[in-house]
Amino acid sequence: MNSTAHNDAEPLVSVDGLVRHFDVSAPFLNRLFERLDRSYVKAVDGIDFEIGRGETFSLVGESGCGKSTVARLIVGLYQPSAGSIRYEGVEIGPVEAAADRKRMQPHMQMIFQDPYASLNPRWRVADIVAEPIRVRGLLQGKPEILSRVGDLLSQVGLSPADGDRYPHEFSGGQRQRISIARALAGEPEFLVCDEPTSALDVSVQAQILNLMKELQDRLGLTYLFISHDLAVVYHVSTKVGVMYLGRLVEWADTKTLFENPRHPYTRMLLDAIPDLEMSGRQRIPVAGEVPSPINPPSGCAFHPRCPHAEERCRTEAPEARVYDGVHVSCHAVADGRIG
Amino acid sequence: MQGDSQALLSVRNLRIEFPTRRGTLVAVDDISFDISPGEILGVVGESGAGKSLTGAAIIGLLEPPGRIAQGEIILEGERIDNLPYEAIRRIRGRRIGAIFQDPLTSLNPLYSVSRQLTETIQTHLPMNDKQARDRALELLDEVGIPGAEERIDHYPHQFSGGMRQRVVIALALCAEPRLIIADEPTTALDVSIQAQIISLLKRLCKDHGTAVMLVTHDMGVIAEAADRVAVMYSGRIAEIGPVQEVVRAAKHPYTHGLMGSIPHIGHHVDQLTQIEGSMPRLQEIPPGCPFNPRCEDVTDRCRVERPNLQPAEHSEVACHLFDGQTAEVQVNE
Amino acid sequence: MIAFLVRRLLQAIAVMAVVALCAFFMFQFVGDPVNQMVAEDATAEDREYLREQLGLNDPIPVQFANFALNAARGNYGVSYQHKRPVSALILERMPATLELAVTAAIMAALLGVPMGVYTGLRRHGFMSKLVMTLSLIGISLPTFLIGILLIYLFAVILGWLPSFGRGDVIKMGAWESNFLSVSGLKSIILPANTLALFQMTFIMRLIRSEMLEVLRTDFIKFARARGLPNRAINYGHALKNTLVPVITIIGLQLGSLIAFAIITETVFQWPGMGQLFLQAVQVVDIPIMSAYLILIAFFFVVINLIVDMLYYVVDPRLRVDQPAGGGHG
Amino acid sequence: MAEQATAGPGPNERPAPPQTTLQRIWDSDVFYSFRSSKVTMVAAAVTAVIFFMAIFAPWVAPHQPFDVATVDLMDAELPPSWEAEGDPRFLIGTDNLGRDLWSTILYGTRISLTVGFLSVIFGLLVGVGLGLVSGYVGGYVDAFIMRVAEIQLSIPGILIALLLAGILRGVLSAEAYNDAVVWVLVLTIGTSIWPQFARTVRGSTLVERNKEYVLAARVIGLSRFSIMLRHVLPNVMGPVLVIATINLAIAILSEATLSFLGVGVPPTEPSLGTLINEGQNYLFSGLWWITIFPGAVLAILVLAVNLLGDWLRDALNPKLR
Repeated sequence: MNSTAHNDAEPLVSVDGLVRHFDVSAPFLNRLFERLDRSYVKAVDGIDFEIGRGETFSLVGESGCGKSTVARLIVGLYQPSAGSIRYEGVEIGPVEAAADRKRMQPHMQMIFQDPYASLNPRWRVADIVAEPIRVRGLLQGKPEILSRVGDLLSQVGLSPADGDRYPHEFSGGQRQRISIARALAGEPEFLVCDEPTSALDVSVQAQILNLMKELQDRLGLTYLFISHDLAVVYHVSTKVGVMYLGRLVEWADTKTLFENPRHPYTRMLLDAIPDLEMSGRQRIPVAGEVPSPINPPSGCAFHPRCPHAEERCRTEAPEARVYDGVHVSCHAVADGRIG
Repeated sequence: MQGDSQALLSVRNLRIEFPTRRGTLVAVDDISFDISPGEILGVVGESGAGKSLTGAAIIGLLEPPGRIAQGEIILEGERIDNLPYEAIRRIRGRRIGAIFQDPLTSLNPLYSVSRQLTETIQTHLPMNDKQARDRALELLDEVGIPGAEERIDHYPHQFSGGMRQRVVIALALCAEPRLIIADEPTTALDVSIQAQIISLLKRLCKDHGTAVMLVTHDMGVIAEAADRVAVMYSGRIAEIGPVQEVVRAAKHPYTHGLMGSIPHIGHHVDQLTQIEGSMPRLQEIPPGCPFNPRCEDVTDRCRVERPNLQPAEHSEVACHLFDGQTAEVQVNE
Repeated sequence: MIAFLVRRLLQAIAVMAVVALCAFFMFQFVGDPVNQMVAEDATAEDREYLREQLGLNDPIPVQFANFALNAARGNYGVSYQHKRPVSALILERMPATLELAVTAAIMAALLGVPMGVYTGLRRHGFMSKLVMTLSLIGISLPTFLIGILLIYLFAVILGWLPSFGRGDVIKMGAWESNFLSVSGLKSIILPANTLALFQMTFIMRLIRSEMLEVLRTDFIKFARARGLPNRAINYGHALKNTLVPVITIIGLQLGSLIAFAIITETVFQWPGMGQLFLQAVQVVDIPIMSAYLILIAFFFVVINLIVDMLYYVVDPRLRVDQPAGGGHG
Repeated sequence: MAEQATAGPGPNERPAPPQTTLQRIWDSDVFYSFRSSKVTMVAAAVTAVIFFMAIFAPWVAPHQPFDVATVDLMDAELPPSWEAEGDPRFLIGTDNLGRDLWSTILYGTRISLTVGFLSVIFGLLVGVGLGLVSGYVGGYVDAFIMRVAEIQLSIPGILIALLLAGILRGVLSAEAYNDAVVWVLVLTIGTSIWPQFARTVRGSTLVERNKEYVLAARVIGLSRFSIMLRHVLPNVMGPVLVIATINLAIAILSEATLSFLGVGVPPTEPSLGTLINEGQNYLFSGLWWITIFPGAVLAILVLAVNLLGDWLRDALNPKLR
């Protein structure tokens, strides 16, 4: 872990006006003959947030809201169309380019969703876990690397002897542990976790969540946690951001957000979760579906589904405003119509 | 537990096997349950517990080499697991409908929705083209597709995910079956759409008196929709009973652990309750109670003797802790 | 739709241009056309005069433009070997090849498609296994060997059918046909069978594997769960979904029939374009080789365009341009 | 490590002890499907025998068919030894030049196999390389490579081979052509099969490229080249193996066909195709063995290789099981 003096108040990661558009235009001739314009998926359309050291910041939202794109932008798998990502105050570009990215990259690692696709099936587990050590040249010599791999495997609850096996010999939960061991091998301080438990069964999900929490406490890790499951997010996070169609509609402390959701979309999401308590509460059925991010609604993208929408919401995109530490982008909240 | 006479569907000692080169795998092992008319039975379990196979066996769509090795499936008093192909085909769609997980792949991309609907209607009901189309329109209307008149001639790719699942439900309802097997009907959908589809299913069942076997891994969906729930583990039923009782006061140590491992909004805990290990692969199911290696209350007896379902309060539980008298249980606790 | 067609047309033109370029370079770099055309004792002036006449001293791009223009007009120069215009030679021989290829194609499709469907549906049946085994033998026997064996059996041993040539052909205008005389009909049996056999096994195996692929999909499973009769599932839902790949491959196969005709024509001494081409290759008769290349490429491009248009008929996902509607409500 | 995580897997999860590589192969599904298919085992045995005899032809063959000193024209056109006029020295007879047919076939198979193997290796190297680059790099590079492959695929291989052979005949002198004929055949046949490799590898690469293990390698900071070579390549080799096997059969057939058509191996050092071509002329005079035996060997060889290819395709494609 690098020991440069940080200002504790300074966020570890800060994201400013981050935008990522994907060009999905029809081929040139179609545009010519069918009078189509270029079209873009506005996967991430201008979002800002900060992650403090040691925090778990979660991004939550329905499929296609752009949460995974944010994760990939931060680890440099995509290049931002606009905006900046700063790590310890240093602006970083994509993985394969800028020198700053190269310098900061080792501090971050990623854990992926699909435990079956995230490990190379042709490699032994020991080689998989050792890869970051070899690539970064953290240790020299086969025995040193092997013993470090053994340590890492023990840390995630596997046995050092498992290094000789191939991924297909493990269950989904065990594979996810191997993924975590690989991520830890690079000695990161910041872990980006893209739906790390959504492919797992609930009982295994609990094991992985517990493991992640334990590692965080022990190694002082900072997490960016991507999920569509509000209950999981509630359990793991210190702060939560809610995304809708490429925008961050609300972000706040976990407790505040869940106890007192302000944005109508956050309220709707919370309302849609099946009620395990069976309190018999009357739920308002949620109307409509998420529109296509290629052609999002004008103004506030949520207005077609919003019970509080009025004329202004259809034309003008709301700015994020801060209310008692809660960042909300909503005209109705701003006008005090709801809140 | 209902008597056979009232049950719409009754599964008796069902056993499903997969012959492989390393021996025969028992994917579903001696399970029995009933579904009453109009009832929603949730079947919950982790992947590989055998819940989907049970559904497939009931409609006679087990994929070879899987086969029913033992047991009976009785629909309205008639045994259907040993029927010839043509007879079971007539039951499918007519008396038992089905809904699958992924609405994207469930519909034939080359045919319009109207063609797929009318084809199914005319297979089972004596209707001419006009009548079939009218019925198709009614169905689309009923499952909440706005502008059915216009959208009926569209192709599946022109519908969104949630709308497609509504079309799939309409297809399952074509001939007003008494029972619908819904295999993970909401898993591929977003939370907000999930809620819509569940409430639609519930409404339709209430209106038509259709029973549903709702197969899912999502306890939340079960809690929301089901009347009774069967919890499956390693091809067996661990616990079956009214949903309130199973969710709030789980008896089987597995169900108990499972409920504890689900995070809840509003109850902050530092660590989730966790069941060590994971469900054994089919070829590694231990003798005795399949849950014994992960169970905290394991006894020597659990390692040799398989527990059978026995009544406990309003539920039935397959656990030696609940053997015989209820009194003993209380002593143990 | 228009955009799609225009793009395909542009691609077709690009392909033809590339092929023409290849053919042109054959002229440029393989042998000296002047040497082929003048007498042994021609003087240097004669040669130079001919060079000038042929435009061989022009800049390369100009030469290529002339070449392409001539090719488009059907003017491919004079064969070194036959000393006759290539276009005339090819036109003369085209009917023989086309009759052979079309007969074989029809036989292959008529037998191959139903057999493919059958073996796909009854994967584990005895007949299916038998047919599959036979088909594997079919694709393992080289075409020329099949031809030789057929000749040996039906011409040499049994003496039922002629072993070579077209028999009596009857002229209808410029077209000489096999189908109007008994000996012509008898003559085409062996070569057409030879040519059809490989194509038939190929089509059959393709349709079988496509059927198997489609029968595994969820929508077929869902169709079964709705209780649709097998006939509707197999022939309505499954077969239609195999059409796109099958059309593609059959289209391509039509072209390869023309190429395989080279072998068949050689074995049966069938006086078609293939034989002409093969002789040209053996004596490096560049004008015929390049003309044949361009002709075949043109043939492929046309088939590909037809195939692309058939996609539109089959697949609604290509037909309808509207995006998926959200359906708010 | 002192702080062993509490979240350990249960005892029932522990898989069997690690196997040796040999055990792993023997126990693998692929090998099991081999062991359980008699047809495949026979095909493999036949292929092995033919390969062996071809490789060791100089030692296995009873005669030296290309040694002019040992060939006697008096022995020409002898039928197989079991026929009335047969000669016990020549098991399956002699050809029109008096060469022992059996020995000639062994040497011919050697040439056919050499050309077949080299062509496939050539097509494989070019095709896998271009396919990998095409799939992983994408963009214009991809578009260009794939257009070329498509155009070439739409023209039958045999036609391309014939054209290339014709052109090279024009460029090279007759002598140089005959000296280089094996390489010419390898080049022409290899050229006609590379697009299949390229397209398949590209397709698999596109799938693998977006799999999370490749993303993980990128996050770790591995270079593009290492990712392609160390991560993607091993995972796209399955279908390559299948195509290689099936194309070995096709390449052998192509060589035979080209030689039969007279643009392949010359009669002085004949391949199976050349032998069949030569023999064809004598078929009408009743000298059936000169054609039939080389034809049978060719057919059996190609059938065996095709059977292996079919098996491999099914064994590596778990969906079909």
